[in-house]
Amino acid sequence: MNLALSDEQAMVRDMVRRFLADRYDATTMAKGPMSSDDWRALGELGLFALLMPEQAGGLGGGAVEVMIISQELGRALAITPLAEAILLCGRALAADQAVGGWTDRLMQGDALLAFARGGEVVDGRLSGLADIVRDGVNADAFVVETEVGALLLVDVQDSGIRRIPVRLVDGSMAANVRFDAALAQPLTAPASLWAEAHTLAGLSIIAELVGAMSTLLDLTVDYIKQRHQFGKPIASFQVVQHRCARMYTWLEQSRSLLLKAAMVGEKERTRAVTTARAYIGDTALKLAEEAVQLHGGMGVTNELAVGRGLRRVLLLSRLHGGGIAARSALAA
Amino acid sequence: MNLALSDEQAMVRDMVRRFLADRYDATTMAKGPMSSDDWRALGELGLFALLMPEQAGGLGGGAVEVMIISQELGRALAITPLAEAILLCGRALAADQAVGGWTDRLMQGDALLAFARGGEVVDGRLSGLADIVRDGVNADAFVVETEVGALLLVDVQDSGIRRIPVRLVDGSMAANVRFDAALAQPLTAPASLWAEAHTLAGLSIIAELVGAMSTLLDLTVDYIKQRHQFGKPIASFQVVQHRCARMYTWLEQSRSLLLKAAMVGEKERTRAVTTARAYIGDTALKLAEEAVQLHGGMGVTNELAVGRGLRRVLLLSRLHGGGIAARSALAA
Amino acid sequence: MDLSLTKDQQSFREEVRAFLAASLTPELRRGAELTSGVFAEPDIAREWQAILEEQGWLVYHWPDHAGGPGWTPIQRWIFEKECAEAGAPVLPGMGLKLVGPVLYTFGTQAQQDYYLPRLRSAEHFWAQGFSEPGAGSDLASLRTRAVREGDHYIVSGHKIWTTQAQYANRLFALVRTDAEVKPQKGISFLLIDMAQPGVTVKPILSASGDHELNEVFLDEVRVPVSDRVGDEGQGWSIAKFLLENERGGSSFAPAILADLARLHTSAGPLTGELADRALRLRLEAEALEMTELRTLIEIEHGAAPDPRSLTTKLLASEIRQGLEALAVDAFGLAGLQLPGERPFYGGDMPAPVVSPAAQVAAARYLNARAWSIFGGTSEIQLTLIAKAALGL
Amino acid sequence: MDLSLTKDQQSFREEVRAFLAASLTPELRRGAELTSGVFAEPDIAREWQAILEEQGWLVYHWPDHAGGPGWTPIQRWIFEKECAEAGAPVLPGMGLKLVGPVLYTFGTQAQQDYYLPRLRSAEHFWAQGFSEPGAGSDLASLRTRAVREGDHYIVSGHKIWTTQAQYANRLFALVRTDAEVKPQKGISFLLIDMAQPGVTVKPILSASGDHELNEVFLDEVRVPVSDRVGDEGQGWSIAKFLLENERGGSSFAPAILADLARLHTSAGPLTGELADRALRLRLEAEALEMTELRTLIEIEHGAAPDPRSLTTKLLASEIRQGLEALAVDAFGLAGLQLPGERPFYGGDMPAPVVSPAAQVAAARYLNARAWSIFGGTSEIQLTLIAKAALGL
Repeated sequence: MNLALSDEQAMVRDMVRRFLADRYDATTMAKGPMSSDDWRALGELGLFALLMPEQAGGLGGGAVEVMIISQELGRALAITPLAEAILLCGRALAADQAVGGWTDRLMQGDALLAFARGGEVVDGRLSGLADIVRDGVNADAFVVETEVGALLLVDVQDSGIRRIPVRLVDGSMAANVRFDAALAQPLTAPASLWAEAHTLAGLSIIAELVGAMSTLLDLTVDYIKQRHQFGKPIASFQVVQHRCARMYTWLEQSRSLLLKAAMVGEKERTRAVTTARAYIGDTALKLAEEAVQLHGGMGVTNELAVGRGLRRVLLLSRLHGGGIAARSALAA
Repeated sequence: MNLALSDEQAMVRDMVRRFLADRYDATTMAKGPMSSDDWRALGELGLFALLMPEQAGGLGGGAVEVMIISQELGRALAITPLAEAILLCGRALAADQAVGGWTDRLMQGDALLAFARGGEVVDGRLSGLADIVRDGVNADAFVVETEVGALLLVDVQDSGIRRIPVRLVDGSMAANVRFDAALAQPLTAPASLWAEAHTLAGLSIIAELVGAMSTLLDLTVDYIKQRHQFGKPIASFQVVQHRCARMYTWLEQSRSLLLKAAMVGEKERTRAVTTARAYIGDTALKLAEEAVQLHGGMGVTNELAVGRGLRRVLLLSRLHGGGIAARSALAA
Repeated sequence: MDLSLTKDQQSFREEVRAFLAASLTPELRRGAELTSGVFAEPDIAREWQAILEEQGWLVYHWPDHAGGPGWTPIQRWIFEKECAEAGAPVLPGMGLKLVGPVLYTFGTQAQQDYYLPRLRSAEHFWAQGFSEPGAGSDLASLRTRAVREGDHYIVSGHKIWTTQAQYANRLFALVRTDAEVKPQKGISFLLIDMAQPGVTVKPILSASGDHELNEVFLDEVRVPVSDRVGDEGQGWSIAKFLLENERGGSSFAPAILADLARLHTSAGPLTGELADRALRLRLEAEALEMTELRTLIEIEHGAAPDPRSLTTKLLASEIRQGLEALAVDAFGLAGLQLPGERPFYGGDMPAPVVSPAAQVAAARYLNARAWSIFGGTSEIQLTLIAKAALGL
Repeated sequence: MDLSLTKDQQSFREEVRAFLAASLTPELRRGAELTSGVFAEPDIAREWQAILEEQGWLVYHWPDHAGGPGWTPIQRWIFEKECAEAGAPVLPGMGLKLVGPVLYTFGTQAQQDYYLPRLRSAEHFWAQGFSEPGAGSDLASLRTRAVREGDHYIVSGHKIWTTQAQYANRLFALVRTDAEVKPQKGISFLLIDMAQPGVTVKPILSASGDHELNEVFLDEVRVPVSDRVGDEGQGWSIAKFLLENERGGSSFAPAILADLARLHTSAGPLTGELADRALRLRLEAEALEMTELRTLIEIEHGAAPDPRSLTTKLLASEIRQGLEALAVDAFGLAGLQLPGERPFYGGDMPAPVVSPAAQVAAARYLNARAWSIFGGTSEIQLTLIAKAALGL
């Protein structure tokens, strides 16, 4: 048993952390989706290639790499499509040499892929609706899982695609997508790879949540040490101390389940991710709400990272059905 | 709309309160079931007759009378069989002149009746098991609802009865009862009366809980004002103040639902009692647990009323399936 | 003991129902349902205010000597409950609930004659200038100062958390008129015309993107001495009156119960954990309704309010927050929409996914976080309860 | 990063499993399952202690120089987890976990030679004399005094909350040897023979009816100076060592997880709210297990314990309390039995309704309330966490 990162992993973590620290602070965090320039820069640093499987030309980074990178993104409250574009769509493409162009562009941060569910295929053409496709507005192509479970790639250049933008609570732009006999290229990702994709995407999201929790707690502790009420620092009130201590226990318990999910054997990982989401889905939002409350009036404005962080946490904690769906899955 | 008690109701409340105040204080509360002498004395004061329907020779007291008497019993943490012996069994007997002797003895506090569920009747004789019949050890007769819903009266003098004592968490004595071809007298209480009996018994229990909650909060507030820790009265700690304030909100919210259940029209009462139990069942125990916690080490001993009160609240809050069953019923 | 309405109260309720059925248009109802902030937006509010004034019920909570309909506390409660169940817009309270009662209680005849009709006609739209940066709930540390120059005060300072100040043309404000005396003694209550040089309103966007709050900067703003309410130095006690009036004024539970019922309609039947959360919220809300009603009944019968009345803001905040969180979850992914456009019932809104109720859910959730912060944080409420109800 | 056990650790685990399968009799297992208090009763404990000692694993958490088996932190954890899953009795910790480490760390050679073997053989049964009435968790206000007379101390005072003192023949106690110096400086650590005049043990019955706690009155009790551990005035720092040792010493989660799994067996499949509560407790407990393991792994790799280790007692208390409340509810009315007889596995017990596990549920629930009180209340834990982890 060993909790230490390898030298390579530590290097990646430090690199990502430095990259984000240069771009995000309490006034810029979670102000909006990461710019495409920054996204491309992350691609140029090799981050996406690291997370892609080897058969797609990536470095085959696994759960630990997903965790450390996602946690850093969460810590900076960065709003990126990592989980879906790289981990889901990337793996969907991985087995198909014919779409190699997309894979390369994806890894370089040059192309953005979005994941959609819905529609059916007739004669190689996809028709149907997919609501609230995350990052669907700016996507260059869609990976689509049809109603019967077929995987397809659809280029947005195709004239059979209409997109209506839907702004989400973290400020990211989803789309309602209508496919109207759009040309669709079948993808052949094996079931095991596709299952792994979902597990890693889930892991990425809970890691982002844990990162965000640690930032929200840090921001809160800083705030209450500085601010005064009734002539005393807020931090000197016993009730406030205990609430922060409670937030710390939530963070550490969440981190524990995250670590376990990243560290267990592959066979146990899907269940461990579900277990972690069943706890973290609720706990992250509770922590974010407490952080806002302890910031008082400033907490509910758009001025401070904490209010915007609540929005990001609300979104992430509800993805994939959030804690509720995870608990249902565990109870079944 | 009017929250005031009638003069008669206020008189009854004061009488019961005085009676109990003479017998119970923080050192004697909840030490064990009320003595049969005290029970008889309550009967002699006319309390049970007040709660019996007029066709049984009682005064036909209704929901408000049940509430005020039960709340006083709860406030004194008195352990009595009121809900089942008087409200349930009493109404079961009410329509049958032939059992008039029992009704009178019940009202005088001379006889104790217990309510059991189980068994079946063949040729006028009851056979079967009834587990954990509350107050079954000392009962002089049982009102039994058989598996098919028939109501019967069974005298413990009958040789076909075996009882094994089961001590319950509040110190009261239930019994596992085996009926072996015991002579059973059919009872003819009409369905509406029997339904009312259950509703009033349920109301009695939540009223006892609310009474107990108010005592536990009072005891706690007294305790924290007197005791010191780290050189300060416990009551001066902000965390303690807030927890007591929270207990107060639980008490007042519980009292509100109790009052509503006692005051609504008869048609709405069953649902209002279920609604109140759905809230109070959980909230009373939570309050009792907090009271114990704020008493520190002394709270978990048998020395103080608070620890014994927790036992009584545990029992009452779990009767009739407690909050869980009530919430199920409301969700259905 | 009796929970039933008298015959008179029943027919009063029927009258209110008939009025609401006739006067509350589908547009107003829709506007109210799709309001993301605390108060209706001005277009909705103005229309509803005119209808109520026409009916004579706008200032239903004012005593008859001040122009109110002379209703009892129970009548007011019936009216509020019916409005909530019918889904009527919630009018901004700064004029009707806050400065109105101050004016008819402390104002001169001239002030009443000038201001009350304009408040009722909505010619004046009021904002509340109490809070200042850094002061939190601590009014004693007020720094906005008013210096007397002849028959004017020259007012300079910085107010914050000023709800709907962007729509307001009048501001009632606490200002420091005397820096020498004990902090609470040197405060006065002024009525300030916002349409003059030196008044600057700066928006504070909420995390939801809603523009409800503002900062108001006062830079040597001139206020006639005749627009001071009460004496110099009386501001603190007028503010206390106003805040107590605000607190005791209205019931929270009816709106919560009505919104909870509406959620079951708009989000469809809830199951599993969601059904359990909805049920627990309903239990809390039904209890709160009776907790509020107990105090109203006591007041109706002439008693002073019990300390229990201090619990309702705390409880309402928590139930409201639970309700809005439930709504987000009940709509699934569609509950995570947050358009940048406003208002939600307006023509600029993009087509909603699932329904407009889903589209507004996240904004309402975010704005509901403010319930436990403004008007005395939940922590302050707990301290007040501990003191008043338990002597701690 | 790696959560898997090494080959050696895996075979160690197999060895432990084989030992438990062979040595843990059904009677011991049943005794453990039907224990209502914190520690096994003496009849059970004595038997299990002898078996462990024979195996060489009794003092598994002592370093090898003190007679321990020289296990690493991960080995200890494996052993504890296997014991919990197998349902082994929990031995009283006053000797093995508390005074034992004090003796081999601070004791003289003579003290170690005399006391350690007798501790291991259970000839000595130890009780802990720290708490005093009114002092709560505040050791500095200690009032039991020890006056030097030649080569003895004459000790008088009143200890409270003394677990299993009714079975003990030895007491380790904090006493005040110097009233002149700063409160914390005047405290010494004594080993007291309880079988002598002046020692009186008075039971404190728990609300459950269990007799676990006692008061111990010391009235001019004679203690040889050679039974003082450490120097005069060193008692405070020895106590600190002992308490930190207690805290960092063992994991809470394995027993909780094992009891939770057993509840599913003894109470049958849980549904509805009960299933939901069970699941949430399991999530908390699985997280706690990993929280504890993280610290152990760090220690195994030579790091100092992280402040996160301060969270485990608080969390374990809450999960344990939730678990015992769940058990009561899971058994329905049968979960409300509370016989007056003890122990629950004993021959005097009345026939249980449903099962012995149902019969013991209420007692375990009541006793579990003590988790958040003794050994530092949950409130004190939160204050410590705020300070150590967050610098508040």
